[in-house]
Amino acid sequence: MRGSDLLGAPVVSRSGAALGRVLDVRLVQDGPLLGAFAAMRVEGLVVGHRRTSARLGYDRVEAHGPWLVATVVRWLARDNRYLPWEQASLEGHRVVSGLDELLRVPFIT
Amino acid sequence: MKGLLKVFLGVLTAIGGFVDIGDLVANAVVGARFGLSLAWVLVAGVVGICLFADMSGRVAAVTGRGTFDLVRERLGPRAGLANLVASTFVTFLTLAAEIGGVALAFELATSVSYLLFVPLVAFLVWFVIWRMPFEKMEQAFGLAGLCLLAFAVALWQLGPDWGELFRQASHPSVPDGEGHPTYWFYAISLFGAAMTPYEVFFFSSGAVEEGWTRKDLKTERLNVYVGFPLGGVLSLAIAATSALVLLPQGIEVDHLDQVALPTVLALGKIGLAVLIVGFVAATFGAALETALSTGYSLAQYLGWQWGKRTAPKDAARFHAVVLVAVVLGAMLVLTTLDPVKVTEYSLVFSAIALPLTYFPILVVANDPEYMAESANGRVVNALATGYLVLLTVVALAAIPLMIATKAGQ
Amino acid sequence: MKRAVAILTATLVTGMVTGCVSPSRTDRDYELKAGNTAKAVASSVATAILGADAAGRHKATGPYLSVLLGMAEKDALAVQSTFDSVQPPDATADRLRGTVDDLLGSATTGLTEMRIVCRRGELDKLPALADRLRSTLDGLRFLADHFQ
Amino acid sequence: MTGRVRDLALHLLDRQVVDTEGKAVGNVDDVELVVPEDGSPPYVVAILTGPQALARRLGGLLGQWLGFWSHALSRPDSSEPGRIPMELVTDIDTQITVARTRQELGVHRNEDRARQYLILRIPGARHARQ
Repeated sequence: MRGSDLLGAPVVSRSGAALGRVLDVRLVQDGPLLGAFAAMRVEGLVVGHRRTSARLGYDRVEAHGPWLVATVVRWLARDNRYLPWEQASLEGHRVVSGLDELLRVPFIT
Repeated sequence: MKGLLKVFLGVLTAIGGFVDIGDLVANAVVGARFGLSLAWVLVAGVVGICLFADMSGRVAAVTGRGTFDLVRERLGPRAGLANLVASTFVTFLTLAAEIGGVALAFELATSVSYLLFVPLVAFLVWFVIWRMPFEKMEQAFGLAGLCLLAFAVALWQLGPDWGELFRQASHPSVPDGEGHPTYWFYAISLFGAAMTPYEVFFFSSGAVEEGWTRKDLKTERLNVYVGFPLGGVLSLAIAATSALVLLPQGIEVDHLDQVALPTVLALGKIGLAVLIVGFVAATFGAALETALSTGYSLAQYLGWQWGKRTAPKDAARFHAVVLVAVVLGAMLVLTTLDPVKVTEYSLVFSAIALPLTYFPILVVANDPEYMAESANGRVVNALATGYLVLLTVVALAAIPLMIATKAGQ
Repeated sequence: MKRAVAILTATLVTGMVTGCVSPSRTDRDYELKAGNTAKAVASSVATAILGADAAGRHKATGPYLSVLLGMAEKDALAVQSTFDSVQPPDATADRLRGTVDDLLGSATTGLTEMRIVCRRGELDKLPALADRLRSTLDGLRFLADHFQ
Repeated sequence: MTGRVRDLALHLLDRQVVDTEGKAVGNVDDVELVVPEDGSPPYVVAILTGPQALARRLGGLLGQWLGFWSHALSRPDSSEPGRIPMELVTDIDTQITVARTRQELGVHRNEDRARQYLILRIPGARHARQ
């Protein structure tokens, strides 16, 4: 599987309601050892409708940016939600969510 | 003295941005038509480019990353590609124009048709990039470009009523016989030219070429605050000399020879000789800047090894792109397309590239993961946000105004 | 002699401006074109005169003046041929065309003479030739001012 | 024990990869994930680089166009993108460092071509001018 298979994939609930698309994939570096480092394993998916809102880096606590830009980007990202990987299953090109109500996106600290 | 030699990256960048062939003529056109009533645009442009060049240079010094690297990283591959296509097109058109510009300057010195010089100029541009060390290159062309200060000397020799000039500059108004759309078209052209994206591509990549680190942030700042205001002063001097000499005569500037006319009248043959050296240096410098920027932005978008510092065999695709750009540029000029007109139309593509270039710079210059304690301060951020809004407005207004005024005619 | 022609022209033109008021749509267009043409050629002539001034005071080199005068001539000829290709709508326009053509003719002839002399290296002769163009310049400016 | 948290698009994709000599290898155009049989979460095993990988991320007509050309140009070599196993990665920061030289990684065939057919034929290509 490639990263691009996950990014942009539609996310639906079990009842088939559209929840958005995968905007980013949250990784935690505690997987199996690969060389000197632990592998980065998938922890969850950031789900939303606006592609640019995730990759500008305003969902990190310490990123402040110019006030106006930060405010606008955070406003664009207001509907972004988080789907923990254990609640997600891949069906074809779609991601099916085990939760009907997604979680708030946790800040990366 | 050694410290002074370090400012030439900024000087060369600014000369390539402010007094390249298109701007040499545009500043004279504006002076001859609008007097100094558009001087405020130059001031706004200088402040804007200082802000963003400083950010891009700071990011380059701290992280070793060129600007286009950041563009792709923050905008993603698609929007990054849109910017790449638009800005490479502007940069390439400008490169073609500069090759023609150097040839036009040679024509002024010899009266031999500029077209005959084009192949020679193209070869020299490529050769300098291929063989001349980066520092030597920026010192040689930056220093020779200072010959354009002849415009300032000429202005002083013409003995203008300084109070009147200052009044014109500080109380902008649209002169009689000129329409508001034309005035605003030129305002946008000057502003866009001052902030043209290849300046930050070149400046930030040049910072990497020079191996600047966090320790060189002072040098970086010095480069920005010496280089770009100097470019602005040169532009103003050109506009002022033509406002004094050509405006009263109702002369519409179309050619490089007319740009030189006020200085020739004021300073004579020596002034002319110095000016031609300045023209050659500035247009040649701009040709180097644009040729390198084409390579820098493409290589950075695609993750290729780039730079003059490495042997060409280790940055093969980068050098191949530069070579191809120079050859194609020369061919474009040889079709007898007017080099000055070419730069006027590149404005359209510039408009798309402006916000897409400066937005990622602003975002990364604030990113603590990259910048740590060198991130932007509040004042810079407030100003830069204002400029970003302005740039977006300019980008949206540029194309309708260009069509409405038939590019300022 | 040329000065006399110019003064006569100017008087004629004034007469036309004040006397014949028939601003039909096409007529007005033609007048505007005439005005813009005059303005553009006036710019070329003024450039050449300034160049000749520099030559007279030994301030400019031969190659530079050669480029300057060559460009001025080329521009003026281009404008002239564009204007000549415009169809004058009526008899009034015909008269205007005649006036403009006279001025354009003396302008381009004068510019050509200057270019030839310059390329022969006889820079000293330029100021005298430039003086002969001044009346033409006045005529062109007059037209440009009235039909803008 | 929790490891460092990163977002794929924000921290990994589109970043510059450099080799042990500090030379550019390519961008992170995509990543390869392995899905373990036991149902535990997928993890990143390799960085993919080169136009074939980029084409898929661009998507649309543009992606197809790039994919077509990079495929056509890469023949008779494999049309798979360059692959750098995560075992070789020594640092992930604003750029990603790998513990091999560009030659050893062999992920930049087009660079080799540009060098072989154009650049090395011009005198002076072998020397850097500081």
